[in-house]
Amino acid sequence: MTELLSFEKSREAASPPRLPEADVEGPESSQVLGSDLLRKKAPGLPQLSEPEIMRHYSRLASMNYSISEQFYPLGSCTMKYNPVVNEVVAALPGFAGLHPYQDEDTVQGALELMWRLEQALCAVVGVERVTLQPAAGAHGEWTALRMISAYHRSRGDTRTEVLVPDSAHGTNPASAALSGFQVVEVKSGLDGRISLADLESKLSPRVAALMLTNPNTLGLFERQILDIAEMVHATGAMLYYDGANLNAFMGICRPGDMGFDAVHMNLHKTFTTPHGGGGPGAGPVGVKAELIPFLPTPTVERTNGHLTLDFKRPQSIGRVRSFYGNFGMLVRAYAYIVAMGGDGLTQASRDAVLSANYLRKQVEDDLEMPHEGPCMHEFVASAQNLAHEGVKALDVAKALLDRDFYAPTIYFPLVVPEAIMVEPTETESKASLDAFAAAIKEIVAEAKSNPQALHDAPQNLPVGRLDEVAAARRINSYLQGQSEDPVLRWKPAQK
Amino acid sequence: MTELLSFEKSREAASPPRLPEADVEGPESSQVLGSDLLRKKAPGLPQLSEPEIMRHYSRLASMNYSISEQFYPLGSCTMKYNPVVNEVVAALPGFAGLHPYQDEDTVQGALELMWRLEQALCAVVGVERVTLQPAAGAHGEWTALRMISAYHRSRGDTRTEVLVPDSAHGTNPASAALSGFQVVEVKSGLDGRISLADLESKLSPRVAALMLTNPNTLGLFERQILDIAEMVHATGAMLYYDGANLNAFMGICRPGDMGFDAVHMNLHKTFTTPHGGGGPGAGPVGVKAELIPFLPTPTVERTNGHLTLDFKRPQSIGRVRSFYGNFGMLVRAYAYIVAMGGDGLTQASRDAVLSANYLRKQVEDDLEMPHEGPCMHEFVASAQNLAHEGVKALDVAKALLDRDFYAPTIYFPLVVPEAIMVEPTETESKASLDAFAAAIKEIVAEAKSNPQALHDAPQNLPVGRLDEVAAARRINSYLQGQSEDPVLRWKPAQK
Amino acid sequence: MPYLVHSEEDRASMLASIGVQSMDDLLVDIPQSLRIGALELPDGLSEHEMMSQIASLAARNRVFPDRLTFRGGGVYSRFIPAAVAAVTSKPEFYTAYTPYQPEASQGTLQAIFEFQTLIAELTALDVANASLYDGATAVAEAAMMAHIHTSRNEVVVSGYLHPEYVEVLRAFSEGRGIKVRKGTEPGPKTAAVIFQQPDFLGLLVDAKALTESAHAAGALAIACVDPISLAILAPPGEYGADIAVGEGQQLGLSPSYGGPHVGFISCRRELVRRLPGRLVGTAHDKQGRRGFVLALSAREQHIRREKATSNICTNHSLCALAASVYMTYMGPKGLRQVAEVSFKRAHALAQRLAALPGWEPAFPDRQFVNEFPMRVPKASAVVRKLARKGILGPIEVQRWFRELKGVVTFTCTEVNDSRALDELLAALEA
Amino acid sequence: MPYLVHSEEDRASMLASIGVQSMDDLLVDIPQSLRIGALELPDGLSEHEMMSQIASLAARNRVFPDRLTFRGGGVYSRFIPAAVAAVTSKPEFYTAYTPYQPEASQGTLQAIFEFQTLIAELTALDVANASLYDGATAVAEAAMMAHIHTSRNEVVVSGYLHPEYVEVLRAFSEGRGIKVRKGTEPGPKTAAVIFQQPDFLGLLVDAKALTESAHAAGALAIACVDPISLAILAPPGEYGADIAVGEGQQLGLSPSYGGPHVGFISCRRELVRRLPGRLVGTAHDKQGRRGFVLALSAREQHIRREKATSNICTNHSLCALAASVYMTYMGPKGLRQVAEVSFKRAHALAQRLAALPGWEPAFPDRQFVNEFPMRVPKASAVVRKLARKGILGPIEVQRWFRELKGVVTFTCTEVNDSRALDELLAALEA
Ligand SMILES: Cc1ncc(COP(=O)(O)O)c(C=O)c1O
Ligand SMILES: Cc1ncc(COP(=O)(O)O)c(C=O)c1O
Repeated sequence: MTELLSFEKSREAASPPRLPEADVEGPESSQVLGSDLLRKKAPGLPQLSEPEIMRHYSRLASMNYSISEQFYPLGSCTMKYNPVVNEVVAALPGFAGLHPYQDEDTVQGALELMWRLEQALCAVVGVERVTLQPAAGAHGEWTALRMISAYHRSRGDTRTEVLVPDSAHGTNPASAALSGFQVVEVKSGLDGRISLADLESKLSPRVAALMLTNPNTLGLFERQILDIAEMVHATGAMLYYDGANLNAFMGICRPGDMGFDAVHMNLHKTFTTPHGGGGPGAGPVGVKAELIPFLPTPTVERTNGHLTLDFKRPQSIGRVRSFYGNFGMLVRAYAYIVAMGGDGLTQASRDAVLSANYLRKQVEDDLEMPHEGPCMHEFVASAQNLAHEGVKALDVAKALLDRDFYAPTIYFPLVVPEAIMVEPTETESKASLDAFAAAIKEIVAEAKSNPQALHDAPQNLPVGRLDEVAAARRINSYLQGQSEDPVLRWKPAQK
Repeated sequence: MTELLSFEKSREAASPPRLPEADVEGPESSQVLGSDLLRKKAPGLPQLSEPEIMRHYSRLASMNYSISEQFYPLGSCTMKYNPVVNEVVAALPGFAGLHPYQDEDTVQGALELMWRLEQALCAVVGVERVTLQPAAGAHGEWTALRMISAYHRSRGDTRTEVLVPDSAHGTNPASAALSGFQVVEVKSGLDGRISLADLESKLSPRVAALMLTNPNTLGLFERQILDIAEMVHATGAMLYYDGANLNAFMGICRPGDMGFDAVHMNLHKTFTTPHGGGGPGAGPVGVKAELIPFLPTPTVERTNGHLTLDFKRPQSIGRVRSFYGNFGMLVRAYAYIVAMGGDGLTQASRDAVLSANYLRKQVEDDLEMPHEGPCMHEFVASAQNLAHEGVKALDVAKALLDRDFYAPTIYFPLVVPEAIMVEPTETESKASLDAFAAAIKEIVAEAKSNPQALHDAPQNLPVGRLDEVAAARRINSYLQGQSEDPVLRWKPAQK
Repeated sequence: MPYLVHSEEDRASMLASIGVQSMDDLLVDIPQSLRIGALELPDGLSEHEMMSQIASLAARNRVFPDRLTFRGGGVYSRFIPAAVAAVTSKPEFYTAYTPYQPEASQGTLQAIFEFQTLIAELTALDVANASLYDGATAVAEAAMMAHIHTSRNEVVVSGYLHPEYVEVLRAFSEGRGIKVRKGTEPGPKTAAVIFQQPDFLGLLVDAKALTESAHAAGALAIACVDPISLAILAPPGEYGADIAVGEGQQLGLSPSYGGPHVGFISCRRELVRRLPGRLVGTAHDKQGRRGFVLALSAREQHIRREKATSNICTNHSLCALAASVYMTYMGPKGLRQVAEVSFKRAHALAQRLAALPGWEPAFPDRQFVNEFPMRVPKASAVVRKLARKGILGPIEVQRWFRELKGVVTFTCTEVNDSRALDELLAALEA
Repeated sequence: MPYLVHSEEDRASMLASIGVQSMDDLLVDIPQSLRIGALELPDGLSEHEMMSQIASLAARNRVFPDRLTFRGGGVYSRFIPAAVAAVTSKPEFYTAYTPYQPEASQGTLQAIFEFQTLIAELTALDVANASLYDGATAVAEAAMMAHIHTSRNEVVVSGYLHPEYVEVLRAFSEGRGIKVRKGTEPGPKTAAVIFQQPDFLGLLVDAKALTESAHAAGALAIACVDPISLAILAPPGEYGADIAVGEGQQLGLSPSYGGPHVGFISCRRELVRRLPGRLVGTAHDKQGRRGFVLALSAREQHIRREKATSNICTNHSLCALAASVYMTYMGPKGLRQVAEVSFKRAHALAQRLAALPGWEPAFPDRQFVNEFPMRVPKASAVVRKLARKGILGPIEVQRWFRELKGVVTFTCTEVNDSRALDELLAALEA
């Protein structure tokens, strides 16, 4: 089943929705505004009735895999159950109906929630303050690096480099570059951990910070994190924590205690705010004392029960977005934390680690395990053992789709060839882990018996494997003016 | 994809949901109640976690066809678009949070809504009062017949028979029987309308009422309805209108004007309250003056702006259910009526008739059309023309499922062999009617080329054609004590 | 216009392909004398205006917070997990029809099958149906079953059965010419003894004794039960009742001014063929895959017509779905905790109320679960006073039972937290 | 515990099949010195208690009714069709991740593709992306595009661009060493001229002239636009702007104290390779069926790493979906009506306000759409007075612009019905 585009179903003559009339004496825009201010050609929005629109989106929805219906072991993304009650909480008129420019006295509840959330996040990661402004993890990374560079500058210390491990997520180097740093890559050792020797060699007074996630993207805990911190701090650089993997050890240990100076958290991963098919999320950043002066404005302050927004922060890096953050997501994350409590969050991380190791065990004879366990909340396998059958990680992924599982993250981290990165999370039952393991066995067997079947997967989905190369070619010819089909949008045939 | 039963996924050791503690001093039930009052064996409810439960029901939902995703041309059921805003309206705390025993002064808004809805329904069907109490159409039929028999009794006139056309829905005779009447069947003529001759012959002073739907279940308007009314009234009997087909002529004509004395309406058909996979619905009954004294209690009364519930109705048939009806559904129906308005409802019926005749035209060469058109809001075709290929209405239905359409009503009305009863409703686009017609053509072609393919349908659904005969056999042997598998419920294997 | 799909162009082209000039050509069968100019209704409104108009009606109602609601009488304030609405608001469930095409309705069918099993387990009887309209009609349908099964023409109603259930029972019985008698002693004409456990006042009856006396007279025993109380109380199956019925509102449904809620019914194996309404059973396809279908339809109106066990067609599936989600969320332990918390709080409250000057238990020697009757001075004044304090107080049962002058019933559940009890007492003492 | 799945039994059996004694064996890599006893957080709560706790926080906020909200400044009260939430609340949409596996994500991908087309149509430019965080970061990302495209190091901000957008632009620019200059005259170093239409005060600027002067200086023209105004106003594509950006909150998203909302960005064909974030395009499978995929990812961080056009990964897809449903519901005619009704009411209101003693338009010779600045006596007192009457009054812009002492901006939309205007005036005259 595929679905036409709304534009393809549109009919000129379709009647518009009933909408309120002005019911006041007033001019039409055309009576007031000069013709060069006025739009000449109406925008080509589709013209459909409400029943058609709802049918359209309902059918589109049914073409998605999602946590609600499928196991979604997308490594590094912590696709855990999104509590349905959190959607109810965020929709409370007392939250959803607030204008960001209401006077502080009329939003004390909202500010209190933000303040409590900040306290809770401080407790989980071991920092002193948290800004809730960043809209996502990458935004948080960049915000933290802005603070770090402001910190160094404030000490008359100009540092130009940021160290990033070769196993790091792409947003790390990108965020570093976007805040004006040169990115220097640090190699991983054979054990999948960062190579201290290489780190040593890259450290210098030019280095502003080392960006690290722990457990790293291989799902391995950086055993020598304390030595690393010492080395980094010794050169006057700061240690930055990419919180994408925080789900591994809530209540077990804390980045702050490891020596991290700045920490971003993905509320849309660890704290169950739904990912929405690509956002919105929230990427709060926690900092140690030295960085507090540089936090974005405003911060939420609480003095004997009364809450205020503090805009007067002379050393602040300023604003990283409008208003105060993705408030609706903050509400959901806070609801999750209150429901789970300290005891629940701790058990969640323990179960996440347990599930990852259990699943790793179930498939360790079927796929290559480039690194020794135990792993933390996720593990990275490799499909290289299927290479001589010509089967790649991509084929395994598509074959999983056919078996009603979403696919793990593949080809990341880059340090593992044919990487298959599996993060089960604590909210998948043993039964569902066993079913996934069984599917892997079946696929690996098929790789030997009938590899072509895997190249032809998926078969059970609305479309088969899509030719992205051809698509790229068509886009190029459009961008080079050799074609009028933008590929990146719909255009009426006649045009 | 199929899904295990919640019971089959249950695990003894699963931890129960967090729930409030009593936090008061008080006894346990076991400390107060005698052992023969206490339950011995805990009920075998499943033990699952919230994520498992949500996954379970999400997967079940995806196994359903529904108006939201499929064309659902189920004849006689008026499966039209269910406005999403009505779900929001019904969930307003000001409605959903009301206790039925609140004092009248605290529910004036609810009573006002019921009163306005009653007025609106009176206007649509042309009666003087309406009771909103019945929970569904059949309930409304029975309620009306109770009133009719009370009416006759009040005039010292004991009548024992109710006339029901052979084309009537099964609930008609069942409702008549349930209110103590003998059911006498009236034949349809060759033109698909009720035979006046046969009616004449069945009418007598014993007859309490004739139950009729118009357009009848063949989708044909009873042209001689006025003569019929006269004949029926002449014998002192009453004329009852089964409102399942009301969607055919809102704003065009009214049952009250046709001479019907009592009218039930299916708010879950004509007035878009969702059918919920089998209810809840609402089956209000409208009546002419003579029947008003017999309305169920309470009625809603309005005296200069103040609303009250009137329980003192000496001649009332009493209560037909607890409280005041399916209030939540009444709210939805009222919201629909307000949004549509008189103009909208009229256009809705006109479009419903237009769509039915259009679709009928598209398929008239592919299926047999036992009766001449034009039809009203639905039409009944027959698959008899496929008989010599051994293809039945059932096969056509299943083949439609495979093509992503829900099936029309089949084998009803009983007067048409291999009946295929199609009701497109006004909320399906021309494009979707054309797609359905194309599917019918394809299926009819396949009936000729490859009938077996149709017998094997459906292929694209979670399960293939299910063997109901074998199921019935298994149920029988359980009921006769020859087996311990109830078939009608799950039982743990060991038991 | 809202919810309409065809454009004027579409209409024209459709008329053209039908081969007629105008809509009138399609309406020829309707006598001109019947045609009306227009409906006597206002024109439609935009969604925004409709919403504000209806929201203003909602605003004219007074909603008492759950925690301060101590009124029951058949409809109760309970904690409803968000999971319930998250499931019932799925369009795949709520916009489907009765599952006539099983292969395309497995979601609904399996959900109903699970509901039937849950109710059978809860009542400890063999088989339950797919749902009925409400508790009142469930009682009446059960009486019809007994009437047909025993071919006797009288049912005996024992004790304080919900007065509205009795009214509905009478309305149903009249049609079938069945006599409804209040009392405890079944006779040779008695088809069934009907009792409620706990009864309308919240009092516990001797279900076992009532069941035995019914059986002794060759009558059936019909128990009308509170589903949550069954986590604590002996279920009908344990004391030998033949049919269990009840109102399922407490299983995840909002009060909603009395509906839609859901009736349930279950019975012993011998009576299954007499059950009204839908039944779902398992079936298998050619490949041996298990699926679910509507079963035993030979009992039903669409096949049996006037000989059907009942006229019910549309039932309350979606409410049954809500109840299934609720029961599955709770599980046996959760349901028990909800029942015990309510029990404990109600007994704590009863004790504190009994200490008020002039207040006393109306039936001191009777047991209850979480709803109980008190005899109080100036009942009406008490209720009005509480309302002024924002509390939905007890029910004055005198409205139905003249003999119970000054008696009111209080209800306590897991939503009435201890502070709420304090507020109630404070309001009464003030 | 809520949301956890494993039973103690499950845990034991899983540890056993892993072949370890206890969880500690799985945590060996974590130095003992780092282990913490427990989190310094309270234990968890039941859903019921959590809900009441958080609902009590919500209750500590004051919500002004939409119809009495005359405050804008970048976030507006508008009618949101129920269809929007009905779509975005579908778990298949909101619990999916970024569509890395296209075949199992066609719903999300097609929806984004439609969003890209809708924005391109609305702004009359060639290509739009899948969304950005908000209007402010969209402005900043556009500036980065211009910086890279022109390899120039300055952006000129003309007129009253939203002050918070300017702050964000500065924060972004600092990182890249770009100078942000307020003014109108682009110079040889200028990468782009950025203007807002209508601007923060609601005033219309001469977008055409600004665009031409930018181009004359070899700079790009970046227009920050109000999406609903584009039903009336000339879109960036019509006056030759190179990049259009804006905030999409008005397209079906609730104010929600400032977020999540959605930023949009579109540009001319020549700049497409510079676009930040996700882009969805069409592709085909072996059978030639059309599908949708993430396209041009070579621009993005996961491939390009430090050389990426932006660091954005997670964007605001679900908000973009809401906007798509909104725009599709409205269609060109509906969107135009919403804009015209707002225009008419705002102009009617402006006239009535100007008649108040001491009140006058702050910029009498400037045009506006539905937000406008007035110079009023005792601005703060006016706002407080309105709040007492339950009205969310205008914004005092002096907070950001010292030169605008006593100037407040009012907003009017289709939700401020004529009675609401009367109530506002009555409150002011009182
Ligand atoms: C390790 C890591 N770092 C950073 C990010 C970026 O987070 P976001 O997508 O919220 O910007 C991700 C997200 O996939 C990640 O997995
Ligand atoms: C013609 C007709 N009459 C009566 C009914 C019974 O209505 P309900 O299912 O609401 O009881 C129906 C429902 O299918 C019907 O189609």
